[in-house]
Amino acid sequence: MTSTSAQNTSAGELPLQQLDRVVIRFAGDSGDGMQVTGNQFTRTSALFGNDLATLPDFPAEIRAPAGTRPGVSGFQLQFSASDIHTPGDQPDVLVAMNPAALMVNIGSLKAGGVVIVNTDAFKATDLRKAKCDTNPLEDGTLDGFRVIEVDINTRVGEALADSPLSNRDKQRCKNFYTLGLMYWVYSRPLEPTLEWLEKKFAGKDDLIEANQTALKAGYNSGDIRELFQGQYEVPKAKLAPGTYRNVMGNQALAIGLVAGARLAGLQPVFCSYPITPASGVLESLAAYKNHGVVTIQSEDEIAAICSAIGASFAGTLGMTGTSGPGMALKGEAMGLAIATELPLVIVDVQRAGPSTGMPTKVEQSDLLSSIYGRNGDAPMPVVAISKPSDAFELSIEACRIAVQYMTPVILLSDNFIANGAEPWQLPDLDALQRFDVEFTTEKTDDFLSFGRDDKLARPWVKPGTPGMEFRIGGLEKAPTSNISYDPDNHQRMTDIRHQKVRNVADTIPTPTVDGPDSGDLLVVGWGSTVGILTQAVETARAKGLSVSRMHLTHVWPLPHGLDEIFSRFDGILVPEMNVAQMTVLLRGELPDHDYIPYNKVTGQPFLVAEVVTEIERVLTERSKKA
Amino acid sequence: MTSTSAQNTSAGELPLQQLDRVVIRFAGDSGDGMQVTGNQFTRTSALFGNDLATLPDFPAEIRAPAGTRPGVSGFQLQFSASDIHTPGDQPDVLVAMNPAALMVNIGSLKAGGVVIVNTDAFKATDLRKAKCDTNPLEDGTLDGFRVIEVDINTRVGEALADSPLSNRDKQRCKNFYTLGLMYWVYSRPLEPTLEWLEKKFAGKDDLIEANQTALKAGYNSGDIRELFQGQYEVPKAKLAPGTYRNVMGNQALAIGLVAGARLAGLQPVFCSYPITPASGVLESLAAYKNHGVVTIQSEDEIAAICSAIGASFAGTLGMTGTSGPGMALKGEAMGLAIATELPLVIVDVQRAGPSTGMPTKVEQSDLLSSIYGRNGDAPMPVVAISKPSDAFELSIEACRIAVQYMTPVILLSDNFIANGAEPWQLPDLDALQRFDVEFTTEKTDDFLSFGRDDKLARPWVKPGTPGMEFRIGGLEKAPTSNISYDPDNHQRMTDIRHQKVRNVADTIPTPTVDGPDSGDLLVVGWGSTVGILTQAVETARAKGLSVSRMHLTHVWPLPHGLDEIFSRFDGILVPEMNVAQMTVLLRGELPDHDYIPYNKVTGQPFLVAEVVTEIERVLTERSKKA
Amino acid sequence: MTDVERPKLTKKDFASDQEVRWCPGCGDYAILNALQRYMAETEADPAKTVFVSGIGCSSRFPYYMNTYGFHTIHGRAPAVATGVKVANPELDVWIVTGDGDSLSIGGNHLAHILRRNLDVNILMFNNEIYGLTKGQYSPTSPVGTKKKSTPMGSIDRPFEPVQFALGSQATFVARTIDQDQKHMSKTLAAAAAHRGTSFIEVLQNCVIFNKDFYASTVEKKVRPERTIDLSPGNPLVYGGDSDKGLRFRGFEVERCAADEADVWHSDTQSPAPAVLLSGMRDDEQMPVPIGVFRNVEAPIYETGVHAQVEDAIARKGEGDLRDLVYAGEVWTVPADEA
Amino acid sequence: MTDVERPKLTKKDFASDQEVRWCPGCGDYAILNALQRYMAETEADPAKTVFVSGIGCSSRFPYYMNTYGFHTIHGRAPAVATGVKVANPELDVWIVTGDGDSLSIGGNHLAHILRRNLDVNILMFNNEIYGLTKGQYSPTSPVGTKKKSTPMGSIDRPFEPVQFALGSQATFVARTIDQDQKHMSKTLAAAAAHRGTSFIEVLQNCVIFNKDFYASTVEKKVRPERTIDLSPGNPLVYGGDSDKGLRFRGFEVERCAADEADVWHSDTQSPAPAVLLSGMRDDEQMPVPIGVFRNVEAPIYETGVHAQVEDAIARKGEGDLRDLVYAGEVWTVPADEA
Ligand SMILES: Cc1ncc(C[n+]2csc(CCOP(=O)(O)OP(=O)(O)O)c2C)c(N)n1
Ligand SMILES: Cc1ncc(C[n+]2csc(CCOP(=O)(O)OP(=O)(O)O)c2C)c(N)n1
Ligand code: SF4
Ligand code: SF4
Ligand SMILES: [Mg+2]
Ligand SMILES: [Mg+2]
Repeated sequence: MTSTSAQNTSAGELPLQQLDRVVIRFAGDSGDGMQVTGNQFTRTSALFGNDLATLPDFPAEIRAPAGTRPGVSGFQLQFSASDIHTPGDQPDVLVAMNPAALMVNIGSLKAGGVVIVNTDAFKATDLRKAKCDTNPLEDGTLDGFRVIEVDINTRVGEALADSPLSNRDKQRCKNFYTLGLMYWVYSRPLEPTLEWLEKKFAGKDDLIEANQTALKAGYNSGDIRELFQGQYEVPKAKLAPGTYRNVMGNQALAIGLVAGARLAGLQPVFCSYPITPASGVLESLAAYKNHGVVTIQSEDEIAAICSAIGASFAGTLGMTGTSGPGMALKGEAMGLAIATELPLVIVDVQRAGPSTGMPTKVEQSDLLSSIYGRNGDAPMPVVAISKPSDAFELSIEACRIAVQYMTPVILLSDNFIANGAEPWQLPDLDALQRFDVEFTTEKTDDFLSFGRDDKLARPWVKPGTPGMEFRIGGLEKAPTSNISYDPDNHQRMTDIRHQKVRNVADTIPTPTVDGPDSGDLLVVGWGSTVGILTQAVETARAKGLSVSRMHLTHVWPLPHGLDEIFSRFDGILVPEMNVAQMTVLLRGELPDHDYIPYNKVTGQPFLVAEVVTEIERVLTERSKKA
Repeated sequence: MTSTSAQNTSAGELPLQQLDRVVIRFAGDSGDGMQVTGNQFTRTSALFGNDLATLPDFPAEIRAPAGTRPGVSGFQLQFSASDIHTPGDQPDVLVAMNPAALMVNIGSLKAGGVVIVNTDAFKATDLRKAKCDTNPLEDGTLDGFRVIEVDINTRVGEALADSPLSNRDKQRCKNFYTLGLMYWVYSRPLEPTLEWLEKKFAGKDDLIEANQTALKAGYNSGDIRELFQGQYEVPKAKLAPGTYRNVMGNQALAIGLVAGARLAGLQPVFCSYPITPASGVLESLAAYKNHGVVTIQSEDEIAAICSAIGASFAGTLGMTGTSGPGMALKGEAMGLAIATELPLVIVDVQRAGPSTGMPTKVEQSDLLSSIYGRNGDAPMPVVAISKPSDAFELSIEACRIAVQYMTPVILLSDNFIANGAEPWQLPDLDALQRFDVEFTTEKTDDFLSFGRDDKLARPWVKPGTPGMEFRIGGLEKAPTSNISYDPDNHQRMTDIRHQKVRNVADTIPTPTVDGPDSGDLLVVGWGSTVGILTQAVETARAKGLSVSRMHLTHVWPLPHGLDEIFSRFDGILVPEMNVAQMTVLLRGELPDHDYIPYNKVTGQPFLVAEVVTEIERVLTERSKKA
Repeated sequence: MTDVERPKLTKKDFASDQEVRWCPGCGDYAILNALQRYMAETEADPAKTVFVSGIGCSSRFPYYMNTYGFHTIHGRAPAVATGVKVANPELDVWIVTGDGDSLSIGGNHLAHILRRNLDVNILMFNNEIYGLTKGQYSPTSPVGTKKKSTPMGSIDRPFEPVQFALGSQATFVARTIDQDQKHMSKTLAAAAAHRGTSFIEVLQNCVIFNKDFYASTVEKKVRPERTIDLSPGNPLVYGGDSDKGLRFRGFEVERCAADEADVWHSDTQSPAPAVLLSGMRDDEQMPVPIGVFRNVEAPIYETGVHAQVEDAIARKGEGDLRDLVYAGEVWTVPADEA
Repeated sequence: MTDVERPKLTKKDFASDQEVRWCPGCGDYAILNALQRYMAETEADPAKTVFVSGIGCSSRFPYYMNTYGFHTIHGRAPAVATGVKVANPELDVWIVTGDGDSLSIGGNHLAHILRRNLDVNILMFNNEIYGLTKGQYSPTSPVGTKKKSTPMGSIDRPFEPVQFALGSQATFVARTIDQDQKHMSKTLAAAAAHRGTSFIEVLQNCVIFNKDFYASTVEKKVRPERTIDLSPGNPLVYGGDSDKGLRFRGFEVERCAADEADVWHSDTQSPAPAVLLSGMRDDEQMPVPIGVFRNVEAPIYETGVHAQVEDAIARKGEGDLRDLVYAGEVWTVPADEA
């Protein structure tokens, strides 16, 4: 077996071979527990000290019938000894628990890669369910790969011969047998998983017993070991010193919101209506009640944002979270938050659209609707998370902007970030900057409910404060907050609403350029493409191309200084998982540059190789032109 | 008294003086019937043969207390002997029925203009209601104007001495007295209004009698005539030969929708939830039942668009109409119409935002949200009406695009168009192009529910058709219309949805350039600014400036040929009643040009003078640069 | 809806080509089965039948019926169906929805279609959970429901779907059970026979996220003792050997011997009796009512809409576009003037 | 809500500086008047009082009260108020809405706040019309209403607001009349006393677009004969000299002599009696009920929400951010390794 780096080193019969990085994909039926298997391998590798990145690939929301292709669930991870940014383009190893899983995934397996199949799952009926006319184990489908056939059902059956479990339940342990096998191949410790099983099934001793037995059986199945011609080892990665944990995007985002509210000195009130893939944020926060978190599961997305607005009006920090279709519904209420100038955090975990689209697939196509998707001139800041490990920091940032500028803020994430996991270097909590809110409690002579501070933010008065009673609403208002239809006042308020949002740029850093600060091409990305773009640009530079990279976390308003930086490059390549939305945004704001949109809208992330090719294409094309 | 053109000709004591154009503003309390007065003057002038344009200025939706400034209702019209495009910047004559009306409007009266005041309405209590500490008739407020004082209440009382009406009802005739007076001054015929009163109050003879008497009394009040130093005449305008009527935007739009459906051979089903200023469309259509029009007043905007989508699914032409906040609510359902590729017309009568904003004021700020205001990549054509008289044609155009491309279409109007009136040269109905829908009733071998014709439109199958049963929805779909999560399919469908909308450009004309087809500056406008921009650019050219003009009716996709035209001008000035939304759109689509945004967001239309000044400013600035 | 020309269709003819995708054991399968059978038995015309749904596991239903179908957006099925039915009253329109789709995000549209009384049938699959989004509590979940988003139990008092429908002026309200095919067909038949909006709550088992939430009432063994079938015109009796009954005492219901049971009427002027019985759901001492709670006649919305159009045409004559365009005062500018 | 420190406030203290803008003669003035008086009499604390409304003439109400106020967006007041009340249960929250705001676009939020039973008061001004948009029929307008958007008369069957509220599990439901200041204060007092969501329908006169739509019932002269005040614990009597009464016969109501009248109970286990009486509204022979239809106790949403937070803290201890961030398996990469 090979890996991107070890490829060159001729893999011999060595008993223990060192690899720099390995990409494994576990694939099976939704019922086969592949997500658990993948998560356990991830966890163990993280604890062991590898750098890693994962990519769960869920089937559509509703379970398809067992054994069918739409029912296939996959989990890919890359773990390595050096630092990596992506789950890898193509797996080195594919574990296929049934024919459907094999057929759906074999296409992406690297040439010469290893495929481990559960031969017990290739009976005629299984093949029929997977719509295979011939048996892929025999019809040449697997030519060019190293196939390792294991009769997993049988072996699990034997291993659990004297377990009291029903046969059905015994077979449920298949995934741990497989995991054990892979643990041996990659010399991983069993302990973390053995312990996890104890916790997981606490009280159900039979289950603990059976799964642990299966895990060990897989680890110890000597005869199969032969087939692998030895064992492999992926040494610890040289991660920056610090304390780490594994984290998924939705979870880090939820924790960040709690931290953000705390740094503002406010209670977080998160109001949401469940929707894939954003539900995880609500569910995480609902478990944090002892941190003073209030969660409301609303009757719909409109009620959710409206309750969050009410909560902010009352002096707590209102928050709401949803995905595409829910965002479309919140537009009118976003306008109300903008008009009343109340702080609010709106989380949008993007998914493939339009309309219901493909709820479990990734896309970045809510960018322009986040900025323009409301009636009237209704500006609001937009912050974009790029990976699970920066979700914490950027959630805090969204809270900061909301309370310092008295404005709603959209926090963009996506399906890839939400369910992806990676090691998170834990922040020094004492070093976090506080931004405590000071409610206005007294009327100075020049007090106005819609007076302005140097940021152009209005004062925040908390209902319950004696003598400060005032009324607000969605109608245009005078500085007193009373209704006003005065033409000049409307112009003034419109200008203030815009300038206030633009002022946010004064408090955000100019993004750094990765690579030479001038050259032929600057790749500008945002959101979850960061890992792929980093690796792609590194690769391109390694090939001697003059290309640098910049990643945007604040997409509205844009940071200061971009104009100057962009002008140092001949062209700006903008790769996105949508139809050129960032390109439109940049052209509108910074018209004096040559932008080249590069778009992929398949519900799947870019591949590093694709991006490298595009960079080469663009540069050769331009050199021709020149 | 003077007018833009007659200004120069020294107005003498001639008994009958000819004027080219006159701008009058009637202003009074909401209860004073100023809208009726204005409409009657408009009607009479139209029938007489003048060209004209009107601008009603309503107070906020809810009546303010009588006599207060917020309660003031105004109606301005310009009528002329030559063709005009606007209601005029500044009135030559102001009719003020009370102090509030005087104070609110005196500021815009042209220097040396005439103000006619009802002195009976300037008692202490009246002044208090209008928040006047001193009496504007005495405190110099009116210096520099020609004031004509008339004790209207008294005179109406005398004129109606022997009418059986109560005094309260008698005073209700004040506006017709005033109208009569203005009719004499501008030598208008009384008949049209006399007849109108007969119809209006049919059965209520006392009311007919009283109002007619008041009208005549005003016309014949000899002593006042003196004050005017003679009578004026505004000859017939040289309008293009043809048949004309007066029409308001909402009405013309409604008629256009009926025509559009008819030309498609479909029944129109208009589903809407009332909202200012769009309600008029629903109300007009509700009266057209004998034309086969079905209207549904839905429980909200979401239900309205969803019912319209259902109606289109069932094989009729679904339509919906709303204004800003309602548009924000329809976003998710628009996505459904895009994903299911059903024809649908969505009318947006824009009003001042954000949020509830100023419902009775004009703005063009829904442009970008019309194009981008939905989750996912969700493209849809957008057509923009520019004046009452083209609402008919463009409503038909929206219907054509919807059925020919199987797509929802947004039809933008605004408050200024919706309630403004102008002469409409009636179209030759027999010359209207039909675009009959052909429903697919049989399955050819290669039939696919989401197959494509040369426009990329899918076939329209009508439920009820035997053997053609199929299922659609908002999830991504294969060409068969079955659910598909296949990555390549999603890319293909995304590309098709975009290309289909872009294809619309193949069937729309490239807008003509008004003025030289190259030069220093091209003024590009869209929507209800057309009249002001036309006159402003004419004026600027008259001053010898190198400026031309183009007006867009199809704002998405943009027509072919713009790039080439724009490249013939050094700069493109884009005046809009929003914050540079069209500028952003143009930069995104046609990046290679130098756009100068010019924006006004006061809830009031541009003034011709303002635009001329801006054109001059831009040109001098650039000549300096050069 | 039947059409003599057509060959008699079988249950299979109502199954679409799309693979059915619900979790093994999901109650939705039984409902799909019952409906396909019902359509065949009643010789429904697939071409004239339209299923409209929102979003949810239950709302995938239309994809599996070989009729016209529209899987719309979350909560909006009644609004879409309103457009379909008004556009073409000939169509036999069925709405399929879930407890979240119809009572959480879609509550208002449900209420409004019920008051308008369009002639459509609504099947609300109530599994007291959000199935598709993987198991959060719904507006029909009992207080204290511990799920992902409510680790300490839900606080909101649930809706009683029957009472919600009655409060929205529903003209037909019934309840049935996914597992009871006979009772379901009977209920479907009653709903189809009713002219106006028919609302049917189907108790449905989500084996993954809310397994057997109602087992204690509808499990075959306990069903006779724990449920009572409201059968209009018949006495309110239940129990394994129909030995138990219910009778009204003022505004309360009490158990009694079968022979003392009151006769059930679903067409009383006031919905009060239906409200009273539907209240028994939470009372362990009392059987859970299934069957027909209410069945009354009222004018139908789409009929009224088209009657007005015809009436207008009858009175003003078929409108010609010219009448609209060349209306009011028109004047002519002769060519020579120009 | 009262606070000994504060000087006694007068009705005028509850009037804001914003000029009141309703048409002369609008019923809204009377309601504003009654509320300002009520606030003064009960020594309400303006600082702790919040009025939340949607959009409509009625919804301008908060601007005229010198308390905290939020004029939100159309139909969403209950959702915004939910956030306000949950964020700070100390606040005395009043929702002001109209028949269109609460039963057309806002029906779902109304239904959900009622089932959740937050401790807030809802005043629904029912003028059976959309006033602000200049007179289209509303979901409470009777069938056949001829207005701008329905020149041939409306077709939809209206909601009965009381039944809608009861169908949404409301714990307090009452009706009063803009013109009857005494009855209104009495009703406001009962609503304020009730713990949980109180829903009050106020019959309100829109003099411009729906003038005197209910004159035949509430005009001073006819009111005694045409209305009956549901006063819990008292017999159902009405009439100029309280000579008429109502009594229940099974699930019907009949008129009777005052001394034969049944006693009204608003706290019965089932809302059936309230449903029955609210049905009399459309019956010329019967008086229109005003007063308290239902008044029962139930757990309060915001109380439950905060109880869970406190409970969690009590059990797990006040959460520290560190517990969240440094949770699960953490590992350390020592500096020397780098
Ligand atoms: C606008 C919108 N909000 C939220 C969702 C996510 N969502 C899909 S189905 C569903 C609830 C489904 O519950 P129910 O209607 O009871 O159907 P079930 O799956 O239980 O059959 C939710 C919240 C969505 N698809 N669209
Ligand atoms: C989203 C939205 N849709 C529609 C409107 C227009 N609108 C404002 S108030 C209203 C109805 C008001 O009726 P009601 O609630 O009965 O209040 P009333 O004016 O009668 O007191 C409507 C349709 C709006 N402002 N916002
Ligand atoms: S999740 Fe529940 S409702 Fe959904 S398909 Fe599975 S079992 Fe059925
Ligand atoms: S329109 Fe009607 S409801 Fe609105 S303020 Fe005027 S009278 Fe009152
Ligand atoms: Mg459900
Ligand atoms: Mg109303």
